Amino acid sequence: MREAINEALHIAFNSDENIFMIGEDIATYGGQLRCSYGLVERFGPERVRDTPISEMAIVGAGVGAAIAGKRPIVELSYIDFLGSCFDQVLNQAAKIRYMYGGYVNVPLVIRTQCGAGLGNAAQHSQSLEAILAHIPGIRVVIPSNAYDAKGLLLHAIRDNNPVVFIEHKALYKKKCHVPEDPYEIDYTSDIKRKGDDVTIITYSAMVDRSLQAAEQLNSEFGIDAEVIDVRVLEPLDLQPLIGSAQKTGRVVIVHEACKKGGFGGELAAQIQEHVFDRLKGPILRVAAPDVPVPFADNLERQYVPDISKIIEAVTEVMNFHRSEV
Amino acid sequence: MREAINEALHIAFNSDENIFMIGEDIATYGGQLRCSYGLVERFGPERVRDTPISEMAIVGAGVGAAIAGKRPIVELSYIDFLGSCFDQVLNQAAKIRYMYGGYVNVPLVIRTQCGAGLGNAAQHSQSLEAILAHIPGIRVVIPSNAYDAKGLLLHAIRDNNPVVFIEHKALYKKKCHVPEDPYEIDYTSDIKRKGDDVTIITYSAMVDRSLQAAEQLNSEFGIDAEVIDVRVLEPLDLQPLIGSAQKTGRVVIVHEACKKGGFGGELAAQIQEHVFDRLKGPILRVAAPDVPVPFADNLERQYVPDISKIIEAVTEVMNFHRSEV
Amino acid sequence: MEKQTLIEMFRIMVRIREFESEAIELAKRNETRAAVHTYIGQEAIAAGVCAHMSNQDLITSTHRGHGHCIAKGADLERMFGELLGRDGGYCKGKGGSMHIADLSTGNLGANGIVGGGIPLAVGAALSLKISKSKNYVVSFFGDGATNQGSFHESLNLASIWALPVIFICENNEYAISTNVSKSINIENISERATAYGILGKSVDGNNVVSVYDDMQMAVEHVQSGKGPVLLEMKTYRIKGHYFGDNQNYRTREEVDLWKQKDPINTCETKLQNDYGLSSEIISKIKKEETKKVLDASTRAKLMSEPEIDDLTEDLYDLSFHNIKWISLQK
Amino acid sequence: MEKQTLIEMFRIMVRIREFESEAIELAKRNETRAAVHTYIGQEAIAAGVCAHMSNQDLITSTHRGHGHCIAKGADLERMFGELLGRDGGYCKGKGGSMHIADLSTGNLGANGIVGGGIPLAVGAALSLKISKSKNYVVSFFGDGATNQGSFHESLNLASIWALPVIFICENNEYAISTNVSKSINIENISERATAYGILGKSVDGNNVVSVYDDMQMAVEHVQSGKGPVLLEMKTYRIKGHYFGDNQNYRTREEVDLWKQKDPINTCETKLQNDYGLSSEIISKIKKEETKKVLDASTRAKLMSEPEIDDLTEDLYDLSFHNIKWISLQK
Ligand SMILES: Cc1ncc(C[n+]2csc(CCOP(=O)(O)OP(=O)(O)O)c2C)c(N)n1
Ligand SMILES: Cc1ncc(C[n+]2csc(CCOP(=O)(O)OP(=O)(O)O)c2C)c(N)n1
Ligand SMILES: [Mg+2]
Ligand SMILES: [Mg+2]
Repeated sequence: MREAINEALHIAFNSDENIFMIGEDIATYGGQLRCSYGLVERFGPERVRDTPISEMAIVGAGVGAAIAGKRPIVELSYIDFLGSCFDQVLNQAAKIRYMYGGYVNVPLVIRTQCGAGLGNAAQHSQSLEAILAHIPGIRVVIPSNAYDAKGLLLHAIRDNNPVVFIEHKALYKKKCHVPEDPYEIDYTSDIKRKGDDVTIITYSAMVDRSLQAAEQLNSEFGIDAEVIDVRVLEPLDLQPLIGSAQKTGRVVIVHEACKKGGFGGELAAQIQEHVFDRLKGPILRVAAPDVPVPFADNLERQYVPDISKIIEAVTEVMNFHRSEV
Repeated sequence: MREAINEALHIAFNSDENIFMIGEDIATYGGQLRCSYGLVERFGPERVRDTPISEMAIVGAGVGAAIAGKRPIVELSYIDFLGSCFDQVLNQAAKIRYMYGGYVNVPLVIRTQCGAGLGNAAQHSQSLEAILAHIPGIRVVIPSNAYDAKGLLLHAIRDNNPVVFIEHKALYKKKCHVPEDPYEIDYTSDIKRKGDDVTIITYSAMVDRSLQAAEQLNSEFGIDAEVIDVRVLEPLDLQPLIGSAQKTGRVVIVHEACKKGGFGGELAAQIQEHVFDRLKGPILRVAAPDVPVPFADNLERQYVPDISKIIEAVTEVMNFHRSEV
Repeated sequence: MEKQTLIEMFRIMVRIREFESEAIELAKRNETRAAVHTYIGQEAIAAGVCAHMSNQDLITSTHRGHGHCIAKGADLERMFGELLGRDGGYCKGKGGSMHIADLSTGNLGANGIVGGGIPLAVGAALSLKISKSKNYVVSFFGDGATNQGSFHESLNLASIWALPVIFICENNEYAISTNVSKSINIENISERATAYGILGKSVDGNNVVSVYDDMQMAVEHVQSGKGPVLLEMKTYRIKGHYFGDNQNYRTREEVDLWKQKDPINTCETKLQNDYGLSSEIISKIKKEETKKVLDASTRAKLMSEPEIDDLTEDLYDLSFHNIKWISLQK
Repeated sequence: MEKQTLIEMFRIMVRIREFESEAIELAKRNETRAAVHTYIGQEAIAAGVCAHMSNQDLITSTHRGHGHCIAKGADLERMFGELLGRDGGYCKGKGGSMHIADLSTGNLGANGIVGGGIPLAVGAALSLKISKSKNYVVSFFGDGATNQGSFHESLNLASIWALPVIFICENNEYAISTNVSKSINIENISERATAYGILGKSVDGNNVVSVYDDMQMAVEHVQSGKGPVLLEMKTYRIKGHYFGDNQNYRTREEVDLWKQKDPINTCETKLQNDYGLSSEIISKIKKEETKKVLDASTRAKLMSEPEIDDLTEDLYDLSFHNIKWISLQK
């Protein structure tokens, strides 16, 4: 996925002079995320700027430049550092357009990295997308593979609204075919696997695990799961989710963020609002437990939802039988 | 509610010398929230400290003092200013105990003010409890009246974990009988009105509105609603909610925060997980629309959920009939 | 100082004072629900600073922002409309007193978050620098805001990139109830410039001529590429923090002392003594401005409330910017 | 400088160096998954600062925290245990390299958030002040951290309350790949003290004697109630930001130049030349420390992994503090 993001950035810089990027160690070093290599060499230090460790000013400068007519890209090296710039996201970027009556746009993209699995411990491993999705005014894009990442990032850069683009650290090394030419992907949910028995709704690094679980469910239990990658939490493309839930009557939601207050709750609530009638069992959620991300290898492996937990939830909902009331 | 909180603070200061308070304008001025009057006169400027406008340092100083053995109370004048101190909440207060293997406690109370309705506009009117409830390691207490506020605040001050105590600005002037003597209220949900037909789950300023809606539902439609005040989002006392949902089979969740990603989603998801079988219709949510809080009087009145919207949702779920699948 | 320039600044100062007085009236009569943070006593600063600025020069402002807004040339009727929450207000009633922006005059917006606008100014200045523009940005904020982390990070960032931004700290002695001496341990806030290796200077903010002159120096400094400037304007908040403040934290004597240094009176005296402006002309200006303000207020009251359906409008721009993606040449 | 004090500091420096070298070995052999940010080259600072401190004097530390931890007297085995993610580690394996705390030695904890620990130090100092204790707090952080808002807010708060806290900025020239000259526009970071009206001083951080002496001055300053001190320790990060860093942002020559100022060698020379310490004793100390470190590492490897069920433990303390509420007398 890293190369796909890098390609998108190169295309963007090459296509519009108003696009520039700021962030910590993004120039010569190529970024802590290693996604911005080659940019400073090609487009120069005016448009690719290393910053001090000043997240509030960095994100704020992005917002300010966006208001003033540029199309900045800000790299926030870990989503955990939202803590250090939250005012600029919550009270500035998200609210400016509405608060000023629709007269001021904020075409800003904040690229950042989420997720556990690499031993980075509690302060460098979080999945905070639910917090962002609760803030009206922020687009939240969270791709699950290289192909989607490139198309969604180019789309996000053309968006006239602030976008937080969340890259899962475990996906950077994952590859798939990515066309060299520019292309865009709309803010849509994507059915990654068709199936009739149960709907698995997921995003980010959990898409792969869900697909693997689906294969295993099929081969071992004969259960045919549909896997939908939400891809974008705001705006949420609900129709494919509802359509699928209507068809299967059984829904499992999978995300890596801890369960309580996670985006899975929102998805579950919306789906049962829409298709209550068709549900054959409760909507189940597979998510991390409600604790910070632990460091130790075995604890962290237990922390991140794995295939077996997905399979367990699917079989549970498949085996659910309405008791007579 | 203001007097009740002030009383709790006086009792706390009077009972334990390790308790002290810092915040903006809390001493002579009595606080932007007007809850800390009389404290500095009685307990002196060493324990009641005005601070500069430095939310990160204020909350951080609270965390540091708590680690070092004190029991600080920090006043954050608006919950919206979480933006300016979020790292200390998200990455420090919440994670310290777990991250350090359970060896370090953070007995800190952050008192803050939430809510719309008084024309304070987008940056001074938010309801951000869902964000806090998604962060493992933080207690979230959100009382709906003066009596509960006093008892819950004293309980929170004895908690050895960080607590965010959220006071709705529209409740400060509301009065009810509050005993003068100290008392505590555990972290429990509270059934504020018994009823058999439908369960309304709510908290904070929406409790009163829900109770009014319940009366009207009773008198106008003969619908007997049970109203449960969650009071504490973490730890969540789920049993009364489930018990009631089991009994009525119909659930409406009401909160002032905007709907998408709000805590209502979590409540809905948990309840349907537990009592799917007994539900006679979808769980509905009444919440603010997914926009920032507007300034204009008529827009803000439309923004905050009112009795009519609660009644509408209740009648909708009462009229729901399962169609044959 | 050209006479005409001084008269023009005087006029702006009077306009601001009149606007704020009317805003207080509206608050008294419960016609605006907005907390009104008035600029009374600080008018020389906005007037003297903005006198140098074109509509292409940008500002960021604060919760106490009416003065900046007016000095940048805002339409008074639309301002009152916003205070009243009307659809013809600057933000269609969505923002209120603390949230007025006006891109047409280069006003990037007031801000309810103390220190919240400072990083925005840095970003705007960065955008100007990348565009090789000669324009510059002014960020207004209070003494209290200089204790925010955003102040520190912003000044540092502006310094290392040598951005064309002038930081104007209006030290009015108070942050709500807290005297600056209780929140800052140095004599002059301008000394904070030292921490960033930029130019800092303290100025008598109640004297519009000093403000104007030092601003001129600052403009030349930033335009010559020497990086940002921090100007501390020493002034005083004559009224309470907002209309309704009980002000139990200061004495009437203290306020009265400062009233003697009223920036409008000071300017008026100067115009009469040094420039021979007649009291007739002065009172004519005052009357004109009073009328302008009251007319605007009256007209604003005739504006309608926003449509209820407008509640969910204006959050997102649903159009996408038109960029033709160009393939990379290998 | 007493000979014994210097020898003891030398010993601590060697211990830190050996610990870090072994940590790199563990990383090389993939035995720890933690990003190892080594303290190599900066040992004189932790050693010289902590030589003054008792277990009741407190520190806050950083992502590059092993040195502080050791200088405060931590148990090496439990440290290695934590790096390896074992149940006998300082955090039972939950924290890893960046998150070691040890209240028994006064170490309030390392921190993965740059600048995150500085406000905690201020709070701890406030708590000491309220308790009328003579103890004080040291906050360690890097050059890069001084560009964080938390640095600014914390120093200001400590200043106005005259808190007993010593801010130790370890200026090792880099924040990851970014040279300090690209992120800060002044010669000496200690000049930032000016902004808060507190004492600031720059010190040769590679010379443990200077560190020790200036720390002594700072301790006397804070203990006499004169408020906080900012000490900038000039040093150099000899290794990459973390083990695995390609270091494409600096030259080998630059690194070699600094290697000549190695704090351990410098101290060793001083011990030999000025204090007549024999090379036998020196190599004995080195051998002892190497052994201590390697033994600790070996023993740590024998610790077990945490129990899986421990995953959800330790988040909350389920007990409530015992306070008897007293009614208010009217
Ligand atoms: C981040 C933040 N903290 C606190 C407040 C509450 N508040 C509003 S105005 C104000 C005082 C600001 O003082 P100063 O910066 O000196 O500006 P002045 O009001 O004097 O113009 C405070 C504390 C806020 N709006 N934002
Ligand atoms: C708030 C925050 N921003 C960014 C980072 C990523 N990061 C980790 S260490 C580091 C460099 C820190 O530099 P400095 O403070 O000089 O300490 P040093 O590494 O040199 O010891 C950065 C940017 C972080 N951990 N926290
Ligand atoms: Mg002020
Ligand atoms: Mg450094």
